[in-house]
Amino acid sequence: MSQRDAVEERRVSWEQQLVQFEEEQHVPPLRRMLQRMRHNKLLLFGSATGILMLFAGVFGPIISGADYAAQSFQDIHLPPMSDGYLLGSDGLGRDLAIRTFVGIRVSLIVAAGVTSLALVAGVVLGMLAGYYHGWSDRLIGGVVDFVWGFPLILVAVLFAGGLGEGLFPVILAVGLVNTAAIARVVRGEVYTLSEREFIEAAHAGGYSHFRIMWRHILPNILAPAFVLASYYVAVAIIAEAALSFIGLGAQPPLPSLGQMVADGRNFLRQNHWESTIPGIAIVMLVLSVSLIGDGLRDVFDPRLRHEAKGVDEE
Amino acid sequence: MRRIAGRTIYTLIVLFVSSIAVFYAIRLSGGDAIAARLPASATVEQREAFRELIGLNDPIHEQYLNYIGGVLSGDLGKSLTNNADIFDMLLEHGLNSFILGATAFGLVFIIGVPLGMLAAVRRNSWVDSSVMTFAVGGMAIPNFWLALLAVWLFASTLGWLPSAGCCSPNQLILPAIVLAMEGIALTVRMTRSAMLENIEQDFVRTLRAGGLSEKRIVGKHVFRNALVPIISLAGLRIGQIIGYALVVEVIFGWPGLGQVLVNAVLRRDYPVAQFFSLVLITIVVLSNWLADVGYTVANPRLRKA
Amino acid sequence: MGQSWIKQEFGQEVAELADLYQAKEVSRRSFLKSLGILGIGATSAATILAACSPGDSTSTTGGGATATTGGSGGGSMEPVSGGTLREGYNRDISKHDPITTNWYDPAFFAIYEAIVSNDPSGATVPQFASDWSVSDDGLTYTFDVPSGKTSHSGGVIDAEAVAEFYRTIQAESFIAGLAAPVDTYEADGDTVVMKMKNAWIGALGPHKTGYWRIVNINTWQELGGTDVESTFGTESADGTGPFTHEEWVPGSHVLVNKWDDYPGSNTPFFENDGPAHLDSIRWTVITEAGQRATQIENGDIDTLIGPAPQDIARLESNSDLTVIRHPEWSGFHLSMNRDYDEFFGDVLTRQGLSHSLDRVGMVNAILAGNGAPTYGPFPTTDRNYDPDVQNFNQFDVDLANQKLDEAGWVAGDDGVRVRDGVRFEFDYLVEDESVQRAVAEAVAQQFSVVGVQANLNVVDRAVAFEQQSGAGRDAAPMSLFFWLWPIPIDVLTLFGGSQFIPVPNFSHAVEPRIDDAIASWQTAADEDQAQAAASEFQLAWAEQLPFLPIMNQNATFVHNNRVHGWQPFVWNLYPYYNDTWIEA
Amino acid sequence: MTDTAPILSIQNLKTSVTSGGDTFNVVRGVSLDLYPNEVLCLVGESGCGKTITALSIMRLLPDPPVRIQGGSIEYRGRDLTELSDKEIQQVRSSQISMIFQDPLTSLDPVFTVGHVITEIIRNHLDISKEEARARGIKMFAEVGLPDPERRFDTYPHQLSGGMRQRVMIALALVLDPDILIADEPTTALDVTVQAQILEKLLEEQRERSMSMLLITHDLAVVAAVADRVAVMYAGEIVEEAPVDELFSSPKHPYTQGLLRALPQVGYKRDKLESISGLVPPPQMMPPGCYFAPRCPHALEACWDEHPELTEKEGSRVRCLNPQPFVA
Repeated sequence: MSQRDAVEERRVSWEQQLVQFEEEQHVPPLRRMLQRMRHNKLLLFGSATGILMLFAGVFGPIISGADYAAQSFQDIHLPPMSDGYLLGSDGLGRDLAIRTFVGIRVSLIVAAGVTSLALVAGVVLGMLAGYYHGWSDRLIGGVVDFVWGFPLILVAVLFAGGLGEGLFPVILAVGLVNTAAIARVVRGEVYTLSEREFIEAAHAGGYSHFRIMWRHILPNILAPAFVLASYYVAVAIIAEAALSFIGLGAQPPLPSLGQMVADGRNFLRQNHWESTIPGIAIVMLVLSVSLIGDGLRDVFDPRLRHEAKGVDEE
Repeated sequence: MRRIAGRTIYTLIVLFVSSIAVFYAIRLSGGDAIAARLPASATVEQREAFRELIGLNDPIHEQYLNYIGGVLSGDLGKSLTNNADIFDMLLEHGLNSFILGATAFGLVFIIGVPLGMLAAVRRNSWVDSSVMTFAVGGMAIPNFWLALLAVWLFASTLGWLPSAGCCSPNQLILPAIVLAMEGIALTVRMTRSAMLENIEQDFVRTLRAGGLSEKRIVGKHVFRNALVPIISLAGLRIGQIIGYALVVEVIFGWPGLGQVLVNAVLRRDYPVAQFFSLVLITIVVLSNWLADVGYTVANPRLRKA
Repeated sequence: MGQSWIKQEFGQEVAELADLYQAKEVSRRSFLKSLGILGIGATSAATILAACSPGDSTSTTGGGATATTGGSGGGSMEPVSGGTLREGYNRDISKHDPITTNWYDPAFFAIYEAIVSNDPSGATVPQFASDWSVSDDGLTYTFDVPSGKTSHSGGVIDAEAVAEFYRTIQAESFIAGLAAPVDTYEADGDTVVMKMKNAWIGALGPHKTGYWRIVNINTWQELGGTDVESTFGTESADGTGPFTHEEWVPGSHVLVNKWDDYPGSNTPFFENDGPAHLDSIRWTVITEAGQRATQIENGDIDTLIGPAPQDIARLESNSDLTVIRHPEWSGFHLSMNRDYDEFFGDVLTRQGLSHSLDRVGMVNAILAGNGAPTYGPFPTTDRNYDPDVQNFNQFDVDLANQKLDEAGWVAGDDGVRVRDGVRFEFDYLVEDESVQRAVAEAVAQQFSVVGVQANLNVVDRAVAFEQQSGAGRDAAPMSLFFWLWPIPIDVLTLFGGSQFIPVPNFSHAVEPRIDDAIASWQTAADEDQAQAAASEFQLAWAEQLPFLPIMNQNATFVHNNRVHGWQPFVWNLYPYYNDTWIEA
Repeated sequence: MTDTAPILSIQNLKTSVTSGGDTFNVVRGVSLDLYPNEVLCLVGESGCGKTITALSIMRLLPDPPVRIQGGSIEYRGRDLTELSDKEIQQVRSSQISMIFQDPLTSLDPVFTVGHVITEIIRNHLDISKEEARARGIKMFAEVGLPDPERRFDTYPHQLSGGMRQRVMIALALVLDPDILIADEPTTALDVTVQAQILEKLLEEQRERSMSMLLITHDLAVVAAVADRVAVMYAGEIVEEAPVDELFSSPKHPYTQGLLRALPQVGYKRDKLESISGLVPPPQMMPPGCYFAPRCPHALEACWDEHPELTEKEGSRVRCLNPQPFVA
């Protein structure tokens, strides 16, 4: 074998080694994401809690089969683990477990309603404002800034005033505030996006505004919008609880967690679980959702790390 | 300058729109101030006279114009429930709210910033984990529940602090901490991540190359840079505290603006409810504006050369 | 029960009788009659009566809270002057104008005096008047009002001023109907002469309430009278009581200060016949139920009216505190708007609904046992309470279903009853307050058991009143309310009388039997007639059910043992503050 | 020049990076001497370890993940790698200074430039604020900052890129160090400004009789300013020579490749040549010569034996089979 061939052979075999190494190092994006998810302990913890709560909210009422309004004056203020009352009973002898499950369900429904409302409206408004600049930006931006800076409770009280009590005005009020929050971020994203080359290219290509927004801008802002939305689920849950605590929101006998905390507060000294169990449920819901939000942001969009860290800062 | 002028005009527009929104919402919420003022069996004539007196019979836009005209000319009117002068009420309850709010606001930064710095400096240690657990927990606990737990633990069970009332320092502690909690948690998180973000900046290397001690670099330069977002968003904390005060003041029986507003709404005491809502909104809008200014002040990059 | 001192003092026979009375086996009237037969004098009879009012569980530690002496506990201690009494209060503060207020709160007992009042035995004693008498025909009452007395502002309050005040009530007060049989008030020298349209045994009752507490009518007129812009009772007040109005902030607190020129009271059971011991009294509204008990335990307040029921047992076990409990003159009632004829028009349906309610269960669950079920309109404490109402409205789900079946209601597919194509489903209004909401939720659930769907509509107070008080079908189909007034029959005539539709007869109920009973009551000249009228009123109510009675709660008062001479008792709604002092 | 003792002597420096659980060297035994008054250029592609080497000298490595694993850095009889944090802080700026690539991000945005220079001066010298200020202004004037009195109280964002880099130079030189390390000081600047800054750096170097280690990838700069050049590849020095020698007669095939890739005024070439292949990943170094996979002259021995740096015609070169340079 000549020197040249020998060297060539070494080179080829080296390059094969390199390729093999690269292959070992290379992980498909989806796998990498899953890997990152698996390594993110907070995300795992949050998801586990979240699944538990989701299960409790969706299947809890079905499995236990009891009626959340059924009362028994013989079985009032029972502590958890009492016979037939897994989590005890309240002052009217109603099963706290089933009421907590239904309360979780109400929280989840409100959170889902609020978030889908906020996500759709926020993305559309933010996109319009960020894309068109000019007066529509100033108008939408002004309204958004206005709503966003408002104390949520004040908005909800005013809404309940106009629309009456119940879940609907709560969803609307919280949804409005969260819409503003999402629209703000989306507007910022679209601002930067619309100066990027491919958008300019699209303009040059004579595409319609709608097509540009729909095909080019929307896909690029969905990820940050979803990550952000996961934060606002937490905000929505807390807001619903706070509002039902002060008597807005779900009307009795439909239980909601905030309402249960409020009812139980007069028994804290004697039967604290009537308030602490729904309270813990709220904390677990919020915690799981915010950990999931934190985790998703780290996994999908590390760039958002600093923007979304304070939920309502940016 | 233009930025500030624009912001001022914007603020005025917001206030104007808010005043309309508040005016209509409170009127739309049903109920009647008559219940608060007249005996249960007041005659139809008496009720009519009362409506006439407080202008409830005028078209609503006229009522609004009359009202806003009064406010602009300095006549805030009187409470429908007890004839109290609304300006006097504002002074008295405003002071209480100020005491509570300012304390909570102070706590947010006095506790939040050092804790956040500590977590950043001791990154990935047990100190960091504990502080961050506290911060995550602090954001997840709704303040109304925290208030109940605080009363239960510190007032009812341990008896260390009064459960409610105004306005001794002892009575201030619980509501102020509860009011501040979420702000503290957010500030801890923000401070920590801002510190960590800045500690990796190029300028830190320059300062190190300049021979400055690590303590000085982190304690002065990194901290000062990390403060930019914290200070600039301080205004938003004010708005947040005001929102929460509506609930916290009621639970702790603290006679501030929030409690008065809630009472006034319940009684349909229109002049009080309207004016106090507007006051709170004004403070929120001003503090948002302050956040803007704060951003400029804290961040020399935004100051025009 | 079986109070040993009665046995000691009056013998076995009286003690047994007292037990029977307390167990509601005999009526008050027959009890008093029997006492008379046994030769017990009126004063002693009153003492016995007070001590063993049915269901009356009186003070738990102080024992003698309803005894006739004014002092409490340590009689050997000398009262100390000065200090502020900090009193917690469970309800919002009413306007301090007896004539135009909706209800009245404890400050009325500090700022104002009534012409006569109840003593701890329930007997009528003079207060602002130095003495009083009634003519044999029962048509003329004479109150002695010696000259020389003034109000806080220095205005002369002589017989003429009092008479003028009473005439103003007749003309202006919404609640004047409580004393409808009164014809005229005239001053005659140093006396006020009250002429009746007819003899009426209940004539003095209203005059002991807060609404008839004496006001300097000149000040009242000057400050605006009935004008809605009047500042009387809000910015200032002018009465003759030992304390003067200082500050009034609804939803928050009331402050009164000692009136240094108070000439002393004519009321015999007060030990202090000069100005008050206390410098001032501050009532704080504590809306958070759990906070009330905590605050008196922590020493943030000295006295408390209305702790949350579930906290009472704990307060009783606290050796620093004394708890005083007795049935309250009040009750939870459910209106059934008759203009929703399809639901509440027939008596069978109303009775069916009533039998579905487990009143005892609700007393135990919601009031933690601190109360009593009511089967008729009156609380059991009432002088004219007729135990026969217990024959009605007992909890019996089968009977409830049977009555509803009989009324033509048929169970629908989803369990809700239907009649003539009308589903038995309606809005049920309740004020947003924790106990009321609990009662409403409990009631609605019990209705659902018998196939009736009541949809709760929880609203705040301003809205509740508006939606309760509408005419016809503008008023809510059903609403829960809690009333608090010290002379039940007179108050309930307003709720049940057909001329008070729609307010406060929120049920819009026209019941001839009840109207007739009211008429007999207001013309009852002696105890027998009064009892007959009251019994008929109660039985008619219990059977016809213009409203569904539910229960009444105990009036509960707590004081720190450093507080002396603060004595709430069953006959008056609130304590007087003349004798109250606080250990230094 | 080689007669005098080096002022800074790096011996067998190894610096590692930890990533994803693996630790691997990125500087693999660099030995380098810096002599008084000379300008030494360290040249190489990005990622070859030249900046890490410079940061190692200053002990400014971001630790973790980057850490000195072995070797010594001798300065005035002391081994810098052994110094305590406090001691190295004393050395920084007063004896060895460094300026960085991006003058915008390298300056603290929330303090005025005057504040920072004052702070650095007073950190090392016990003088009053006023004296420090005077000295700072003087320094600003010296580095050619126009209107230094006024500039003293401005924030970095108010200055142009060139002015910022002058400020950086002022910060680095104000304490009169023996050695200045400049890491790509002109890369982020406009072309017109680049020359001015280089000019200024050289001027200062000459006036102060200090040594300068200039890190760059730009051979044009090297040709203009260097006394001596060291070429780095894959974490080690592959060739070291006086500047003229290097440009006229590069010995290492990598250096030759670099020079071939250089567009030269006056020459007209058919095409600009580039070095084929890629730098191997740091975890996967070839067993012999690191450059072997890309080397046009590689022998089979090059795959087996790692060459040492050896003297050859006034240069030191790390190659088993050096070939004459053909442009």
